[in-house]
Amino acid sequence: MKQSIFTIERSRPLARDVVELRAHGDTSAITAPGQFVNIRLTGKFLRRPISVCNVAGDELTLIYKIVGGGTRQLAAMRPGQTLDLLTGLGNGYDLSPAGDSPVLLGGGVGTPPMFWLARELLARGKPVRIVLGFNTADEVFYVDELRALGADVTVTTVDGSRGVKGFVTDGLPQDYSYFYTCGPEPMLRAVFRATKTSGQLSFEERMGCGFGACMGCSCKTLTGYKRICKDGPVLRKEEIAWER
Amino acid sequence: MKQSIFTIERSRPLARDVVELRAHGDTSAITAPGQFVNIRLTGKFLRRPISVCNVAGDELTLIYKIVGGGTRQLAAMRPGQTLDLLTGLGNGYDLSPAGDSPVLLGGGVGTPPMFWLARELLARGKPVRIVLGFNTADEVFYVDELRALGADVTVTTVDGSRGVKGFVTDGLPQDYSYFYTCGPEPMLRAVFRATKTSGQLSFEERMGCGFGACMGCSCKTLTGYKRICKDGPVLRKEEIAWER
Amino acid sequence: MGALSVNLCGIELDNPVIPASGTFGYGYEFAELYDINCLGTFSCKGTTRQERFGNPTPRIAECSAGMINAVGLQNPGVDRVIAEELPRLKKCFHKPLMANVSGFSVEDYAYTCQKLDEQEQVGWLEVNISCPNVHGGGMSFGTDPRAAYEVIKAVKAVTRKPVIAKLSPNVTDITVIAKACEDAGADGISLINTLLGMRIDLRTRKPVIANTMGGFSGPAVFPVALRMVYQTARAVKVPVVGVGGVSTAEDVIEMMLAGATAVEVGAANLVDPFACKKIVEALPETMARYQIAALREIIGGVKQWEKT
Amino acid sequence: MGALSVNLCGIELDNPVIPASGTFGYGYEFAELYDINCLGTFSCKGTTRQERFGNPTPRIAECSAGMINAVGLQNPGVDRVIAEELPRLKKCFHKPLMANVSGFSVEDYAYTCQKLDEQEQVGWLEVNISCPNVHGGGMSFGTDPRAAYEVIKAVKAVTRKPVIAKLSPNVTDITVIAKACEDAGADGISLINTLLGMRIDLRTRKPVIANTMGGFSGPAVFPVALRMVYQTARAVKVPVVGVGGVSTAEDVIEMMLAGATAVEVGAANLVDPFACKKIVEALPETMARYQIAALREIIGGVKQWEKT
Repeated sequence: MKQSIFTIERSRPLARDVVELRAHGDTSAITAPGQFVNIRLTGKFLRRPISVCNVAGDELTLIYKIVGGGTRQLAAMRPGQTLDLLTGLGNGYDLSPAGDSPVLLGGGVGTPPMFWLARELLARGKPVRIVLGFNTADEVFYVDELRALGADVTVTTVDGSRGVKGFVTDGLPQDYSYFYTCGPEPMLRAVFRATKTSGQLSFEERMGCGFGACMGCSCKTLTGYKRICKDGPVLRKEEIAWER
Repeated sequence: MKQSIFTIERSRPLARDVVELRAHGDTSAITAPGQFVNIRLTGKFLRRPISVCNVAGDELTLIYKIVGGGTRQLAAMRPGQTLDLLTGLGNGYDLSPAGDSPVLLGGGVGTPPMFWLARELLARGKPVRIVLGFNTADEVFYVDELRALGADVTVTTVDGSRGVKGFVTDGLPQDYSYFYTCGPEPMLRAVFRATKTSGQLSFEERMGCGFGACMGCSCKTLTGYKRICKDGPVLRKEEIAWER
Repeated sequence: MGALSVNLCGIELDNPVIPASGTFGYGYEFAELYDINCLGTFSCKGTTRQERFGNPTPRIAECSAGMINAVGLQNPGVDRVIAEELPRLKKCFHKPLMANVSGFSVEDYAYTCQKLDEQEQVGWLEVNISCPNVHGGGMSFGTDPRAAYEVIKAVKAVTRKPVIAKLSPNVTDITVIAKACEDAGADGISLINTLLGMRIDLRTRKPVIANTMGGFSGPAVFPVALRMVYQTARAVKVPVVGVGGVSTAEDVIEMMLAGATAVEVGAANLVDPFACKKIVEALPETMARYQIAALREIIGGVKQWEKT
Repeated sequence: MGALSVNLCGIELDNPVIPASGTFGYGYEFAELYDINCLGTFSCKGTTRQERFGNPTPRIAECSAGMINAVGLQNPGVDRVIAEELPRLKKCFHKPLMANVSGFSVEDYAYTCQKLDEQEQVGWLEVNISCPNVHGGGMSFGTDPRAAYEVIKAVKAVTRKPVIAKLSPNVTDITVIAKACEDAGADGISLINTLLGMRIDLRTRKPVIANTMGGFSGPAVFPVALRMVYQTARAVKVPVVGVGGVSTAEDVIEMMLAGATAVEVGAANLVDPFACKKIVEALPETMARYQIAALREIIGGVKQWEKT
């Protein structure tokens, strides 16, 4: 973990209430896709955790949804303004067990971490299939960016207004070597049940510190108590304490 | 009273810890020298009251001393940034009893209100003598500006490093028709005792609202309880409940 | 009945927004700025039997997200309030007024409340029991259930209008005090009054407040106020007025979900004189954002987590 | 003896800055960021007799100038703390540690304190009496002077190291609890623990915290903490440790002027992991600004206003 000041380069809306933020600064502590940063905002007490979408040199890309006062304030910030970030938080995804045909499942704002993850897998010569789930067409984002990487992208929407009608799990391919997923808990539970292989799931929880000090985001796993912010946010399917 | 947004034009240091701020906005509620504005600062709860140094059209000049976090933050603000101000607060000085040879006595950051007051008196064809009191030469400010108006300015410093050695009262002329003063309470008490004529004194007190609602800055006078922010900050010598 | 209206002890309010006592004077300063009839009502400056100057200055201290005040109930006394303030107020405010009363003995409270109860402009009596009980050794009436009971009982005996007991938060169990007031006949409970706080000036090494300690209020106290409103609303049957750190329409709705029938806005008035007007104006759009058709329907509407 | 050093219950601290229990884990997360030996000491995660997972999530809520937490004393239990945490901590922290202990019965407290008292790394035992007393009907030990007395008495009977009683602020009169602890033999008093607070999510209409209410801390509570430190320091003879909303060197000095011998820093660690290091480094220049030659000389040094 590092605390450093980032300078905003660009902030642009991607979809309804979804914003892409590009900023540069010391990214050296960010080591794996699936990690997150914790952002301090003037007038807010707790930092706001946002998962890393991509890192290229000193350039960091974040995608977040405007859900409250903090994110609304962040969305109002302009290029040149600076952000106090804690970087390199969380374990991130482990790429080693991916196998030869991994599938990535992203739900809503669980999509961003899939970008860097896909890039890394493709760089290792693995074909990457991505299934994205949204409620409606106007929520969809980053499909072109992911295809531009060379990934095979399937879009699902609950109302069928774009792509396959249904949930992420309805876009799950016949066979795959391993899965990586990120999204809201109901979706994670569905993926947990629908997947036949092993995989890794990235969890969200309300956090205090974001670096393992306050025990604010603990959960019970089959391998003991875990802090989502420090021992997670990525957990292996095998350790998750859900009914199988 | 009006609540309006002012835009900073210029902010420059005048002396040790003393800053002159020039901003433009709706000055229509500011009707008399001796009034003050109440400034909202990000991250501070209570507004900061600062006396008006001058008003020219929509241009407002304030001079304040850096005494704590709030004023330090204000001093760090740059041209183009905006301020939320409550304007036209306080009664201000009454010019009618000035007579033909008024004397103005300003101590430290009690000096700024003397500028607009002198301008108004000079505009009414009255010769204006001003005595300014500071601790040391490096605290002195606005002498040239006041002389440029056409006022006769005497400077006193406690350590004699500039002008007359001593207090404001040591610079008091032989005879004068009336006095106007602003400064720290010990100086006001000294002026109260040293002056032979009637006059008006401007008081400072820690304020809550600044517009008469909270009773945070009340004082006892010979004419009843007064709110420094609303019934003051200017009180007539006759109503002040100090021993004569 | 509008979407914003609520019923407080039998009197209909156009909306639940009520400037809190001590932050709105007798209304004139604000009436110069906007038509204060846009408010549900307002709680006037705390009135006592005798005139009071209050505490020495400084009476005010800045804090993170709040302030401390130690005004000490400065007011002209009930007789002059009736002779001077109420007639003057009549010109700019045409709704039932909440008359806030303080005292230092049971007799004080009864005397002052009886006189104000007779005033046709007065809709409710808000009895501030946070004052020191001079006959009870200076300990606040509001921290002793028996003393609280006695005050409210005595006030109820000499008044006909709804009596709202305003509670101090500086107690171990707020519900004990609230129940004592309800048992004594209180028609409503308002809370919280200020938390006892203190600041020290590092330069002078003296307390910032001449009175050493004072009442802490502002957004900083909102979570404590909300918790006590929640506890009290579940402990008593009479309506609860939520007070403490409210400064936005969202805060008003959060207080009502916790159990408040109406909401008082205090310190916010001092930093933004238009705060209450802005809150009233922001309520409809804020209600829409959270799918609230009528405010009266969400009172105490907080849902519970299913135990895991 | 450095200008920053203070003596807390017979043990010299290089400086009065102490990360508060529950905001610093067992120190490792912070030891990765800086040498935590720059601290006076730190108060480790609250330890109980048995392992605890704590409360369901969400356990955290944002507030103005503060936060609410309802972690619920998650910890591995005293045996594993001794077997695993202390040896691991030994590698990165070489000063006497403040061991924070919680319990749900008098026996719990005594059992856990006795075991930790035997650990050579432990310098002080900080006994958190804010927990519900399961045998006493769930009411907090810290809100009942008799229960507080019993806990401290029992702990003192089985320990040799200085015992510091950590008090809850959710009481009518903090000095009554503080005196009860002193009478029971407490060597010091630390306060305040968190204020009981609550927030509601307007979208879900549920409490933000799954446990409904939680402990409110952060700069927002500083004026209440300072007031209680002031009251307690004048009521007891043993040293007082000031806790609550401290986030700057100025806050540390203000707490010491109010009567604190040492100062704990809590929530600030969670938003700025370097907070304590920055405070320690800022102390010398801040002392110079306020003409303070040695911190130990300003303890309780607040001056009084002459009565007018």
